Amino acid sequence: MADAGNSAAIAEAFADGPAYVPYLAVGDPDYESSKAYVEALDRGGADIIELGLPFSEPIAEGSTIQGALVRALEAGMTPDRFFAFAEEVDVEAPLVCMTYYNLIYQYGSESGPRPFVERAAAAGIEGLVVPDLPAEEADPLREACDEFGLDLVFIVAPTTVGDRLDRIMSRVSGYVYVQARLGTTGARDDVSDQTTQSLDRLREYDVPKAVGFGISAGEHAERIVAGGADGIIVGSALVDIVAEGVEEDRSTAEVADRLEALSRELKEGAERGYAARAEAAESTATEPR
Amino acid sequence: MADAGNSAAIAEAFADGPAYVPYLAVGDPDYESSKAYVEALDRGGADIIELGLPFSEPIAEGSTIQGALVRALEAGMTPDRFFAFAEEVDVEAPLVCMTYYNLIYQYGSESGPRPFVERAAAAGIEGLVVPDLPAEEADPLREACDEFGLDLVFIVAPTTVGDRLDRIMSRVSGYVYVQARLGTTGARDDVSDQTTQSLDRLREYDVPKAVGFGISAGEHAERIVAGGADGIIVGSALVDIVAEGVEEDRSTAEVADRLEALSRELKEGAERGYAARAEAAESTATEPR
Amino acid sequence: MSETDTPTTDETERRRRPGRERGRDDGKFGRYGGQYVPEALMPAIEELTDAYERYVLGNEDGFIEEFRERLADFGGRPTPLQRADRLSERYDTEVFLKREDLLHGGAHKLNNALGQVLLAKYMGKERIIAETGAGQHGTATAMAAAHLDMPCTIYMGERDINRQRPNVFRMKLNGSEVKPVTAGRGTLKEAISETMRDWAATVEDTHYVIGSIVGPHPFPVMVRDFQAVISEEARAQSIEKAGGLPTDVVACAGGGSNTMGAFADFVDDESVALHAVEAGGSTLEVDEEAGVAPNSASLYTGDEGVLHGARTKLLQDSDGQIMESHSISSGLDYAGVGPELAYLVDEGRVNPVAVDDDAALEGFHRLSRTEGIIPALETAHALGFLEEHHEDLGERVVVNVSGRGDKDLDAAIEETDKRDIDEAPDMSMFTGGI
Amino acid sequence: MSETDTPTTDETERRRRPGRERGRDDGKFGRYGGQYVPEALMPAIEELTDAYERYVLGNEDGFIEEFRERLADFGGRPTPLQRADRLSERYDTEVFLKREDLLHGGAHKLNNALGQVLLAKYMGKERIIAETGAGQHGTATAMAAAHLDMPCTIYMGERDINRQRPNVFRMKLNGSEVKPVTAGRGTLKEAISETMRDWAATVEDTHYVIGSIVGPHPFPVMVRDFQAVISEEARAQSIEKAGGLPTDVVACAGGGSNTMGAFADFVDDESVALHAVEAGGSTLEVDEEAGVAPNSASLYTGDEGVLHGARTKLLQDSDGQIMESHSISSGLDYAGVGPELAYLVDEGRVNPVAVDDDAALEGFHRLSRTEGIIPALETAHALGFLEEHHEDLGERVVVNVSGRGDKDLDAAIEETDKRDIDEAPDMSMFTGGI
Ligand SMILES: Cc1ncc(COP(=O)(O)O)c(C=O)c1O
Ligand SMILES: Cc1ncc(COP(=O)(O)O)c(C=O)c1O
Repeated sequence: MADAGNSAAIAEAFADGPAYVPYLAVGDPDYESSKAYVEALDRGGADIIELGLPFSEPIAEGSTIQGALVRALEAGMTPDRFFAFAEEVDVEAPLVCMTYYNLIYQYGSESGPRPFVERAAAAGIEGLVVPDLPAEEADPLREACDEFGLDLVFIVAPTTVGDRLDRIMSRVSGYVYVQARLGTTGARDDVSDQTTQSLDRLREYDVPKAVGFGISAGEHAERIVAGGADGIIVGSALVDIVAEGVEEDRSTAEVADRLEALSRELKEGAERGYAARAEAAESTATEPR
Repeated sequence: MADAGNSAAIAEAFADGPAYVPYLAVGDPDYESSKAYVEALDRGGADIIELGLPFSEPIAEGSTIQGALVRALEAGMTPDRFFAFAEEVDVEAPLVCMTYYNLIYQYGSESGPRPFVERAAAAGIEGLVVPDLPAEEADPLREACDEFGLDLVFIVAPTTVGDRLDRIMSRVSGYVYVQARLGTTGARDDVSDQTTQSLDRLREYDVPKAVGFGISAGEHAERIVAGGADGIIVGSALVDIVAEGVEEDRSTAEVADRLEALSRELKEGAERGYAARAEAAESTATEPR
Repeated sequence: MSETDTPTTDETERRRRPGRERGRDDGKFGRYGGQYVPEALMPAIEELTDAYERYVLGNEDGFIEEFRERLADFGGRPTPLQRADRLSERYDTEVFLKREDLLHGGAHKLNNALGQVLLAKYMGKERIIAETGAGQHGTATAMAAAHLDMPCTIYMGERDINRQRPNVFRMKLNGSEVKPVTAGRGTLKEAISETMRDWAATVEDTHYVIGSIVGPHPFPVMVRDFQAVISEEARAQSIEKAGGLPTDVVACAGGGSNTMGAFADFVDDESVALHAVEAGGSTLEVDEEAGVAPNSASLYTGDEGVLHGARTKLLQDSDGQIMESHSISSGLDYAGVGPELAYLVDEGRVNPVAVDDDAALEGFHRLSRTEGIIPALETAHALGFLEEHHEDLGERVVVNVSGRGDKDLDAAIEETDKRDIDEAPDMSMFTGGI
Repeated sequence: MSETDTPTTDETERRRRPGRERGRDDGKFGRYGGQYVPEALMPAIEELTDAYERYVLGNEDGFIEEFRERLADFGGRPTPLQRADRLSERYDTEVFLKREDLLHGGAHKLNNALGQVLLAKYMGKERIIAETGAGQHGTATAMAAAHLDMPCTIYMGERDINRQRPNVFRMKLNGSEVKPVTAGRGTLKEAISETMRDWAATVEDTHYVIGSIVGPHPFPVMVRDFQAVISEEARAQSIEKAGGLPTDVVACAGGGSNTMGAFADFVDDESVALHAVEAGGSTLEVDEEAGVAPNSASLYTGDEGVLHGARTKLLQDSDGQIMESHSISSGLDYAGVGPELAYLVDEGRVNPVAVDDDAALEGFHRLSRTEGIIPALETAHALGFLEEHHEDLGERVVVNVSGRGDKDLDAAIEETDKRDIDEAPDMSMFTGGI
């Protein structure tokens, strides 16, 4: 699996055991706190960290993440400050930038995605997720990523099948972001059947599968990984902690602690799920029928 | 001239000298004051008194008289109270009822104008003026008037010429109401050329010509009678005094005095005009050239 | 265009049938009609009668062609005859809507206003006056006057002005002067008197555009003839679309102009039942003492009398004083009705019906919700009739949608708030008005 | 009917000319267009593309006939092409008005809403959603949904809801649910995101009716094809009425649906100049710092970028963040524009122009006063262009009157109050609103 991508660090993250992939919007609610929060994720066991670069029209996000992006924008987040953040933040996990295509396209003086990717690479970003960029329009970005050694992650939905799935999977690298259910991001309490079906559908593709959308607790993480996921992506549940911190006027340290704690719970859940899966696989292997 | 009509008293009013024909709305602002006011007109020299029986939609009236009719209606005036008023009021001048056709048409149980005219005659009314009844529609009322000995007065406008004039003049009795100008009732300050032309046009018809609409002072009256009118009809200028009395909260006696005074002025003006005309006629007669 | 063009010869013939000729010669509809106006207005009325005969009946100088062309291009005619799918299903009969709500200005009123302002131009008049109550006729007249470049003054009661500010603004935007009438209660009645007063003083250069088939001859026939385009189109459309004449035509009636407009071309088709739906208000009982009829059902409950220049059916007390009428819809709130309708009701040709405020409001919500057309509250009475009487109707019913309801949103909120109406939306955010 | 019926063969042929085919196959207009949407929406968009090709292009199951019939009967098509006598005189050129203001609902928006709701029905969808800013697209969609008996939810920013209560009430009367969007500033942008969010979760049974020629393929071509009826009629009417093609076609442009609707059938007529008039707002200068463009002239001043699913011209800062746009008319107040217009501007086929708030407001008053038509403030920009550029135009100019101004009375009062406008009426009684 690991050699499917450009980024060794990302491949590494999936190499032994499930990857816990948390997401936060950079600059939410301000630059410094945001740094503390991202570092807390790292301490909490993140294998990869997705950093949201806020765009003014985040059509793919649920209201939780939309709120985070608005806060970050209002606090002055820009692509350049984002890159500075990536350079400054003190974490071990590889960083993936999640943003919308217009910001990538407009960056720098030259038109097209290349300047953005070049700068991202320089800032130590290992991969990109662009929720409004379809595979059909992705070739220029794909090329730039290959040139600068970044992975390009795509999202597949429960409804992504047949040709579309092939088209996406032929362009993906690093990992595929498996959308757990229809709808946009937002923390929910159950685990969807759609997830299982998606994972089944993706079995034949040789790239790590990270499931996201709606994961909010260790137990969910466990079930999803037990169901076959190579990693879990968690956004809204973490952003909720930041939002609550703003509302309740909590200290940065307290919010960071909570983020770290939830991260630990999720990571442990994922590991439990992984262990369960391994066990099940072993028992099937030893007791064939 | 005098034998053109049904009512001897009306004929009499024009018999020697110009007729001063004042108008008030009956019941304005209340039954008792109204009686005092009408009696004041009589004392002031009225030769005929036009009593307005208020109708809810007085389309031919200016805003002054419209106001009077609204006050009278609000104080409870009805056709039956109107007739009672005519019976009770203590005046020498003959009474003419001015009202709209719907009230005449609806009166009594039998449909048509006859019951109204019968009742009017019983109350001592000598004539009727119905501003919204055209000559073409007047035959039933004309018949009833003839049956009960009332005159039926018609209004001719400055624009009434040719066939229309003939049609009206063939139905008129008592006197013809010469509208001094276009527009509806309301006191004005000048004397219109249209008046002179109307009087010229009417010269050939053998019925007294009373000019109304806008006469407000003795001097006007004088000029109009000098110009050939057999009488003057004054409404708004008198109603203004009543309205002012209401506004200024004057006593009934004071308002009555003012009505009497203006009446006297108008009557004297008319007489001066008559004298001037007689003089002019004499001088033309004695100095033919 | 095809609807009005195709049956041209037919139409010319139809325009000579008794129903279309009625009243044209002498302004009489049996005992009703006439010219009960002050003598000062007679010359104007005679001049207008003459002009009506020459231009409207005689098509002198191509008046009719110009009128039709302007109605098409400026007004948006023909208006569709639309099958109402869900009402048809609900009542198990074919229901068609004649869409006068799509006419420029949002109601049938423009048919008449444009005709009269154009006629005034042919007559060489230089100024237009009109009265208005709720403002529908005033806005239609102001539009027509702007279109034809005629100065225009609209009289409107002061109280109505305060209740209908958007319409006042629309008239002013179109360049009309809106003169407040402060006399009396400051409503339609007083505005009519004031307009007559203006006309009496200015007849020579001014035309008074009356807003319905009321008033002295030639207004009732002339307004009917201008509005008859509704039934001319509807008749041809019904034949073309539905394969035959309607069994029933339903229209609301205030003064009755959309009513006679929708009926005119069917009057001689004896198989077609004609239903004039009046405002039943809150009740048909009257309060003689206060001179108030809490309805405006003059055809259904009124007596013969003379009002605003014509003999017709009226709401009046036993003395003959005109009663104050009432309706949820200001356009139906009038104590009289066109003399032609009074006649046709006496003859048994037109079926007069009263629909009360509640049923009208339900009709308003029903059409809005099920057909995507928000009707005027006036029109809503015709829809209330459909709900109450559909079992008595034939298999092909045409309802005249005389106007759109945008003007009535405030009234609808206020009135819906007082009632419990199934088909109304959740009104909570609108309590207290828009 | 005759206008659309007569040139049928021509029309079929014209619908195959390059200008009409553009974008149909792959959703690309040169570098513009595309499908920049979250993967979850892709199946819906592919399903819609397929349905568009089958029903709209292929006329499967007689979709086109039903669409045209409903547009005629329910919508009131054809709308007239009216000669504007006084504007023609003023500018010494023939000015014709394409009267989309007469369409049911009062704007061109219904052409598209009815087409899409009908298509959703053909696709077997059971639910309609739409976003709305000022409420024009929302009311059109609510009407179409009621007419076709489809449950409908409209997303609207909370702030817009409070500014546009009459439109909210109209949608509710038509049975639609209006869902307030509280995120962000509570305006159109947030409503679009929220509607996309709903769609992403409900694609299987729900169709999202986009309100202009924006968004991912197939929306830009599909909305254009539904709106193209404007130019199909106008072209035939101009030939019939004025004896030839227009020299110029003028339309305002927000997203650009009335614009492409008015242009579509003329794009291949090289002699016809096409003018897209954008809102110049208070100035064309932008405030980079605040991320605010006090205009919405994305064609005239914008740069290429990706917004709401398509690559097009945008108002954005140097980072690529979308700017807040501004205009006196809420319907033009959008930072993007249809990709097809962006392409046609780059090709030099369409002339982009900006008209500022002042000139638009003057245009609003001018048309109201001189022609008796109160235009939407959006349309008023096209009229402002006429005043400023009439000397550069040919002898036969068609202006698309995209909507009526009844919805804008409050805004007109507020904005007129701040200025000194010759053609405005005395506003004293309206200060402070209606
Ligand atoms: C929409 C509408 N329908 C009906 C009427 C009633 O008038 P008429 O009975 O003359 O058609 C009005 C009057 O304003 C109206 O606006
Ligand atoms: C009357 C009118 N014209 C124009 C527009 C602008 O939209 P578009 O550019 O898509 O035609 C709107 C939008 O609401 C509108 O209501």
